[in-house]
Amino acid sequence: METIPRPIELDWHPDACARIPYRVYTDAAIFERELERFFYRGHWCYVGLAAEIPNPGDFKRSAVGERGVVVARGRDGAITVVENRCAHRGVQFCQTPHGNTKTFVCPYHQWSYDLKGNLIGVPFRKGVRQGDRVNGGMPDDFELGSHGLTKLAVEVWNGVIFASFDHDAEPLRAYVGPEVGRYFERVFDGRELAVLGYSRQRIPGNWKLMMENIKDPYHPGLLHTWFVTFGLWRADQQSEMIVDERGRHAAMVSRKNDGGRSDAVTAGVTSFKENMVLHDERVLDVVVEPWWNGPTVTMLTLFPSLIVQQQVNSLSTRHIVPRGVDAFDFVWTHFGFADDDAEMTRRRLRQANLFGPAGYVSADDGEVIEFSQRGFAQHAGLETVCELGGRDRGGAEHNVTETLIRSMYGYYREVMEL
Amino acid sequence: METIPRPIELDWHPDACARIPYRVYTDAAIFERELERFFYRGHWCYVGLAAEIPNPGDFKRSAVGERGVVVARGRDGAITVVENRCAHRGVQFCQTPHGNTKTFVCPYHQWSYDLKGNLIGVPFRKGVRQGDRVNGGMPDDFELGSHGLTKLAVEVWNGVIFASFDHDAEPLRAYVGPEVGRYFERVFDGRELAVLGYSRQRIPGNWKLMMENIKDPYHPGLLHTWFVTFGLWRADQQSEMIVDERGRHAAMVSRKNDGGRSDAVTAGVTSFKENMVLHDERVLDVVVEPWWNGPTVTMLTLFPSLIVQQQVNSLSTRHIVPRGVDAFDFVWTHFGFADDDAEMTRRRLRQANLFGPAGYVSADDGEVIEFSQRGFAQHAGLETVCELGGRDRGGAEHNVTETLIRSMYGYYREVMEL
Amino acid sequence: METIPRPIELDWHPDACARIPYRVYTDAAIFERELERFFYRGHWCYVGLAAEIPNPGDFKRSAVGERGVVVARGRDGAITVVENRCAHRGVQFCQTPHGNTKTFVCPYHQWSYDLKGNLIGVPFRKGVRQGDRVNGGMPDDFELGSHGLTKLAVEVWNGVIFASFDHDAEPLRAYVGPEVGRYFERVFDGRELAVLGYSRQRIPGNWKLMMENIKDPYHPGLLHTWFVTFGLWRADQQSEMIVDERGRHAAMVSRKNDGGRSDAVTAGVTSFKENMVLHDERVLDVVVEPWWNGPTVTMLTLFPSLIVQQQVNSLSTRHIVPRGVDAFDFVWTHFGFADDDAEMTRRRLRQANLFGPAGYVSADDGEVIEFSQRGFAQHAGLETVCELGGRDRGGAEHNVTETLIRSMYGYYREVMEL
Amino acid sequence: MSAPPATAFVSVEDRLRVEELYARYACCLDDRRFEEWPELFTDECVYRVVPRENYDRGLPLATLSFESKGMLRDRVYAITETLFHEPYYTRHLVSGILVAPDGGGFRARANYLVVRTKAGALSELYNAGRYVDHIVEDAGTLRFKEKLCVFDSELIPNSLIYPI
Amino acid sequence: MSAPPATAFVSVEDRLRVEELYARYACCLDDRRFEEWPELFTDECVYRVVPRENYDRGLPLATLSFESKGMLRDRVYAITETLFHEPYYTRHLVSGILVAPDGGGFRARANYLVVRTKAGALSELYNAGRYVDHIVEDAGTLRFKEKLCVFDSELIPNSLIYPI
Amino acid sequence: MSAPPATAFVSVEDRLRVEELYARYACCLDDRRFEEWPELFTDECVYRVVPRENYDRGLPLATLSFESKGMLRDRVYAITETLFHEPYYTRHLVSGILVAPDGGGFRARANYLVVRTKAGALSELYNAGRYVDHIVEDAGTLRFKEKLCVFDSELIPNSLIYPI
Ligand code: FES
Ligand code: FES
Ligand code: FES
Ligand SMILES: [Fe+3]
Ligand SMILES: [Fe+3]
Ligand SMILES: [Fe+3]
Repeated sequence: METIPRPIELDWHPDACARIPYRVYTDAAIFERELERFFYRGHWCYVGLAAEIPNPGDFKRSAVGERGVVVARGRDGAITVVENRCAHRGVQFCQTPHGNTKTFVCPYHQWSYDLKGNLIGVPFRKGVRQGDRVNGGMPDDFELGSHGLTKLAVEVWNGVIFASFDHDAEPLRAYVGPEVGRYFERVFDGRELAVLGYSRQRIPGNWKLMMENIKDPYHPGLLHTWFVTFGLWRADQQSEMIVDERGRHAAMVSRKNDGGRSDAVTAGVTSFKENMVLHDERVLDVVVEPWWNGPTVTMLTLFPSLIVQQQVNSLSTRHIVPRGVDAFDFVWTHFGFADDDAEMTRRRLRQANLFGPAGYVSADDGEVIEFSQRGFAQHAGLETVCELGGRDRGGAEHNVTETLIRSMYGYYREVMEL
Repeated sequence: METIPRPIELDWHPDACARIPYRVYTDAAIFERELERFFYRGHWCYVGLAAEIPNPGDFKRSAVGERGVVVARGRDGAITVVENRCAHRGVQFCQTPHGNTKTFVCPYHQWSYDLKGNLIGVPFRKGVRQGDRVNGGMPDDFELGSHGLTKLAVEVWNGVIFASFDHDAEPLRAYVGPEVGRYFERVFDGRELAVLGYSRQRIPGNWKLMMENIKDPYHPGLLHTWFVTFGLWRADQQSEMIVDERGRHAAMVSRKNDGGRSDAVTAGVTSFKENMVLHDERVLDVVVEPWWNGPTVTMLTLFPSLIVQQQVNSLSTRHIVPRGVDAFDFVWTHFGFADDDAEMTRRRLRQANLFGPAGYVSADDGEVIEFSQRGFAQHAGLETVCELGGRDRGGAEHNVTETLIRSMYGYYREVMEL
Repeated sequence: METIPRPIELDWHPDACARIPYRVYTDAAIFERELERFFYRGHWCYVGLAAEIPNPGDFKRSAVGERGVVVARGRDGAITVVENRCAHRGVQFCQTPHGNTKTFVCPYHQWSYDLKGNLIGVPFRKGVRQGDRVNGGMPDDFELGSHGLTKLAVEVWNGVIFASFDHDAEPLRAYVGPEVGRYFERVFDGRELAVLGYSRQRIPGNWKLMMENIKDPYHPGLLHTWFVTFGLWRADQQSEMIVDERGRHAAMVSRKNDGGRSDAVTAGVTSFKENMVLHDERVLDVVVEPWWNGPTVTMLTLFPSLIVQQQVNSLSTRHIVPRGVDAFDFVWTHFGFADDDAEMTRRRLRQANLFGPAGYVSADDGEVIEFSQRGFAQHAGLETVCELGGRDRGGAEHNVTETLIRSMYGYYREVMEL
Repeated sequence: MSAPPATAFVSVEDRLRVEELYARYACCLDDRRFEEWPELFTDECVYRVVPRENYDRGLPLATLSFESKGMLRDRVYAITETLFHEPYYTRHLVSGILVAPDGGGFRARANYLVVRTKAGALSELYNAGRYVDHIVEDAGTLRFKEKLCVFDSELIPNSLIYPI
Repeated sequence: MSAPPATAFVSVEDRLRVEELYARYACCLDDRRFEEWPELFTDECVYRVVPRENYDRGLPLATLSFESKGMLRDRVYAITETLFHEPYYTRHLVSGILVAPDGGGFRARANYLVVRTKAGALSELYNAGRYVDHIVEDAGTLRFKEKLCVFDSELIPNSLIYPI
Repeated sequence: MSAPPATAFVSVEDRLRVEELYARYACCLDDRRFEEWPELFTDECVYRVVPRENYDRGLPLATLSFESKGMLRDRVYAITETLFHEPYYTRHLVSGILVAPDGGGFRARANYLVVRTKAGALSELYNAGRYVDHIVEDAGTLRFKEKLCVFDSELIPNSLIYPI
């Protein structure tokens, strides 16, 4: 049921991006504006991988913001994205998660569309002849051309599919920018991808909390025992925080070390387990891949809808699909490369135990996001404190900082006019 | 939790009833006004069949809009309808779906009412004598007469019970009008009815979508394989679309044919299954009943709450009970006639496999309504297109038209002032 | 999802406290104001018993209004109450219902607090040394002192813990007042308490309905068969209705009689079962305790969050935790005294069968509250009638009255400015 | 039906065979091997899905009412070919099986719960009720001669497509 | 109670008799034949419905605590005659029955789930937990000498009227 | 896996032993005796929790994928020591167990439902699916050599901490 959200009056001190009002996580009016300005206008959203629909006629259901879409590959091999909503009387016509088809047929009255979204058939459009008269049909001035599905702009970047309801959005590569794009192309360099499977979770927190989580290099070495103990991610590592010029996208780049005790970064850290040893270490059987060129982990946030993960040998895209102001679906697509050998595939699958809704270093991210949302709900008037590493924005040469979060909110305030 | 709905500003082009804004299906403020103006004022709503409460003292729970009511038969045989809400402190006092009683007693403080809703007893009204003093009790000016249950106006038309919170509503027959009333009396001609049982479903879509569904003769031959394949309902049939003068009520009248292939109406219709044969045809063992006088199917919509179905030998009333702007309960009461022989009763029950939440030609109506609601939720600003058979309103001599839907929205806009 | 509540315009006739608009039970805006003015400002709320956290370091989760709090006993034995919300980024840090700890550590970034809520540790506050440079850390002007948990004011009255977000609230004893305080100290006279266990229910009705229920001496002898039949509570008893000077708190005090037939109070009362006998009477094996000094039952309402029950040998506190405008959690803590012998403890536990979500005289209270809420939802514009014993406020020498409810709404209107 | 006589009169083997029939029934439906479903019934059979309300009040209307294996096959055709619907997974939990001998066969009843899961949505409690069945020996195996699904969940969440 | 010893020590027949007792228990409650419910207990018996929280913390309070068949009968009277409530259907699912011999009788435990359905409403997950029971031979049949229902669902959706 | 051959080939005793293994499995998890959980597996074992979507489409990704008792022990350490989460109760309901002999051991499948209850919250339907298992004799008792939990509930309500 739609309701009118509280009018937006935040007294948010100009450029105080180091303090974020709880209200931006709980206010329905703000959320509606976010959908409008981030998900439906001027931005590109992730909808899938080209490898998921390899053949002509293949399609899969996906989402842009709260709108269902269908991603399909036409007979010409071109990928198209249309909204999953019939032009006649609004039916969400596609109910199968994925498949192969020549046309989209709406079940209610069988209006049919080609994969590009053009209306190609309307039953009884010219009426039905009965004896000497013709019954009904659509008006003479009814034009198929003006009743197609809503078509989205599409860009495919090295196998990753992005779509936008806004056909005037700036080109995708410009939208992402060179700083972060460089790391995007480090993972997606055009090699053929091999989809390993999906994980899905519904997280009862505002969608931005997940963006923050992956722009927050402070928590991994503190919340995640495995990271700090085994040195996969901790404060004493050589890291780089990269951000695009507008502050919306980011890359957290780091290099694992050997873990173990360190007065600087493990003293008094309750999640650090000095004597922890695995009974079976195959889960952490890391093998360096040539294309890494150094970093063992790169976590990209492509605002507003995508996270790209490379954690040692585990790779995934993570799709953020908002579900109201206080929840979102988080869809993981794990992948490898078509030329991985069986050994490497097994390795990626084993390391997948660290990620997803049950993962050793990510199950608790969902938990803390849920607890944050509960905290915000308790006290409408307050604000979070994001002052680690100072109060300004931009990149950093280390991970002891919340600068990427501040950067995102700098951009956020600009677009949201808050 | 009550919330303030978005103020109603629809830019709905005057008399463009061939285009319906999604907003009317999703906006809480519009829904509140619908309840007020259609369900609680100036209209008659269905609450049950007299045959459900044959004996003095019989009662059943029912609903008018979102308000619970109790329908009862008094000692004098007269049928009364009262709101299920105690005048004292608001308790929904009746919790048994049906039964037989002399009075209604509220559990909380035992205020008691007769079946007409008059307050007849208030414990300790005159206080309680203790020694020489009298403790408490109601004030001297407290009048039983001014604290009865809310009574509804009631009209029983050939065994069908209608009620209204508005005692100034025009008489029921005038409200329905002669055009549709004629078909109402074709089914309900005063014969004694025999209730066969109930089906209940909760459909996650706006209540008007079900009214539209039964004012939409376009879809049956396209969505419902059984209709088009076995000729129970299709575009090449002799049909009549009847509407009352205000456009709110309607009758879809048609005559089955033999089905099978037809270039005009089955070519390219994916739901048509040319070679489909039933392994057991008893489900379609249709026998013509004398009172049909021709039509094999008549579907009546009595705005806003009732659908009356005659589909060959299957008969039912379908009660629409809204549950917020985006859902409604749909209560089916299947019936026959007291003088049906066992064979005819078995036939009606077998044909009931076509209807209800699992029915061969109605389970999918609920599904498409759910998908429509989802489509509307995706895109607040858009509108549906109802232009089959033109853009005007009124009846038709065929079923290749959406005129009945346009007619309903003509009336809707008038009353809703939208 | 937060939504803007309907602006508050009640036409509530000045000082007509004998009529209560349904709207106060269903309007989200009114509820928000109630939270603000009753639960978060100027009032004291119950959070637990000192006996639940007997040892230094013991803590338990509790709630004040809709805010989660943690109640703890410091090393010095002093009891503190803090909001369960991290000062950094809002995480509800405490997820275990009860336990023992030296500090509170937030899982997300390990900020740590002492039990008083003072921030005592922020990882990497001074940054992390890497080679010759120091990375990140908090700004130099960051003060631990200004980033503690939200601390509540606390008062412990003979073993019962109250807290307030408002440090300027009047002292607890003055807040409760002498009239009702006298009865509070009758049960809680400083003796050591023994916690027997918990019952929890979620009641789908507005929180005030439970306050009303325990300020309503009218219903027990009518709704509850056991009370009227066995004489535990009925209209012909010697009772006293006590209220504080502001009308918000109350004590219902009464003395059991032998039950049985009585023209005055059982005639026509359907819940009275003249011939009812228990197959096993141990459930009602009442033994008078010296400290009663007469009354067999005293039911206290300490507005807005606490009910204290003494029903013969059964004792409990009942904590009201609102869950939106139309529901609340009701948490029962049954207790006895440290010096009870095994026999008395068994007796209290047996009599506990009368209380709680399944209790012979309280399961139906939750039911009628649910039915009231449903009634209110049906008809926004109406009001309840609370005129038993007149239309004025204050105490009474008997129980045939709704004066305590009127008194509460007198106070309610004053504070709510409605 | 009130509770059947003690199953003591049923041999251990027979009891386990009945339990297995229930297990296979749930298994073929939850695996979506719908075409196997009619094979668990005798040619002449009754399958009815009945709201408890109608059952208790002696009203004859059923949500689904089939009287032959042919009708079951027609249903399978409908759910796979003709009834448009959003596909969903079902998961049947069955417990409290009571068995009593009856002529050559058995009378049995059991409690069931069906969980529904739609793609991309949370699992939901879909339909709960009891089976009241007549089971017979048929060509060396046990089959349902009569199967009644009396469901408590009278308010059906939109539609009921697959067998209960 | 930690898991009992292997049921291998219990004869197949006894195990099936225990299973049947559980089936009859659920059957009589879900069929609303409440008056039969006390008959499944011995005259001297214990029936307790306990929040897991109290059980785990060693707190003695129970939601319902009965100590004789008489008290069970008094409860039946209350739910049928004196406790005003909105009627609802229950549906008990029981699984994972573990049985161990104990003197003449048996110690048993099982997981249960109770689904609640109110008239005109959707079915809802109502109460989940475990049974921890003592079962004995009594006049040629098995009866509960002690039955503990330890429930996880500590936050009860309003009220608990019928036995678990 | 399509339904296994008739369990008639499995002795009554073996069938009951398999049922008991399932009961003990649920019992130790729901009682939170996590350290006992790995002991129900053989040293060389496979435990996988797999979304039905991946399973049906032949995609190898699992939500949890362990290949030795050591990995199971590492998981127990994680859920008790390292994975921060809001604690919750689980309740496993298992039914429709089908058993077929396989070499020295058994192939089995069953339907399961896991109910989750968090402190102070209502119980919720958490995860439903089927077990597809390989069970073997191991040191005189039955253990899981392979256990697959294929779950319908693809959209996990936030996190999955404890074993299914
Ligand atoms: S709604 Fe799609 S064809 Fe009519
Ligand atoms: S609320 Fe109905 S008698 Fe008091
Ligand atoms: S949110 Fe609590 S430490 Fe960061
Ligand atoms: Fe993380
Ligand atoms: Fe239809
Ligand atoms: Fe009461």
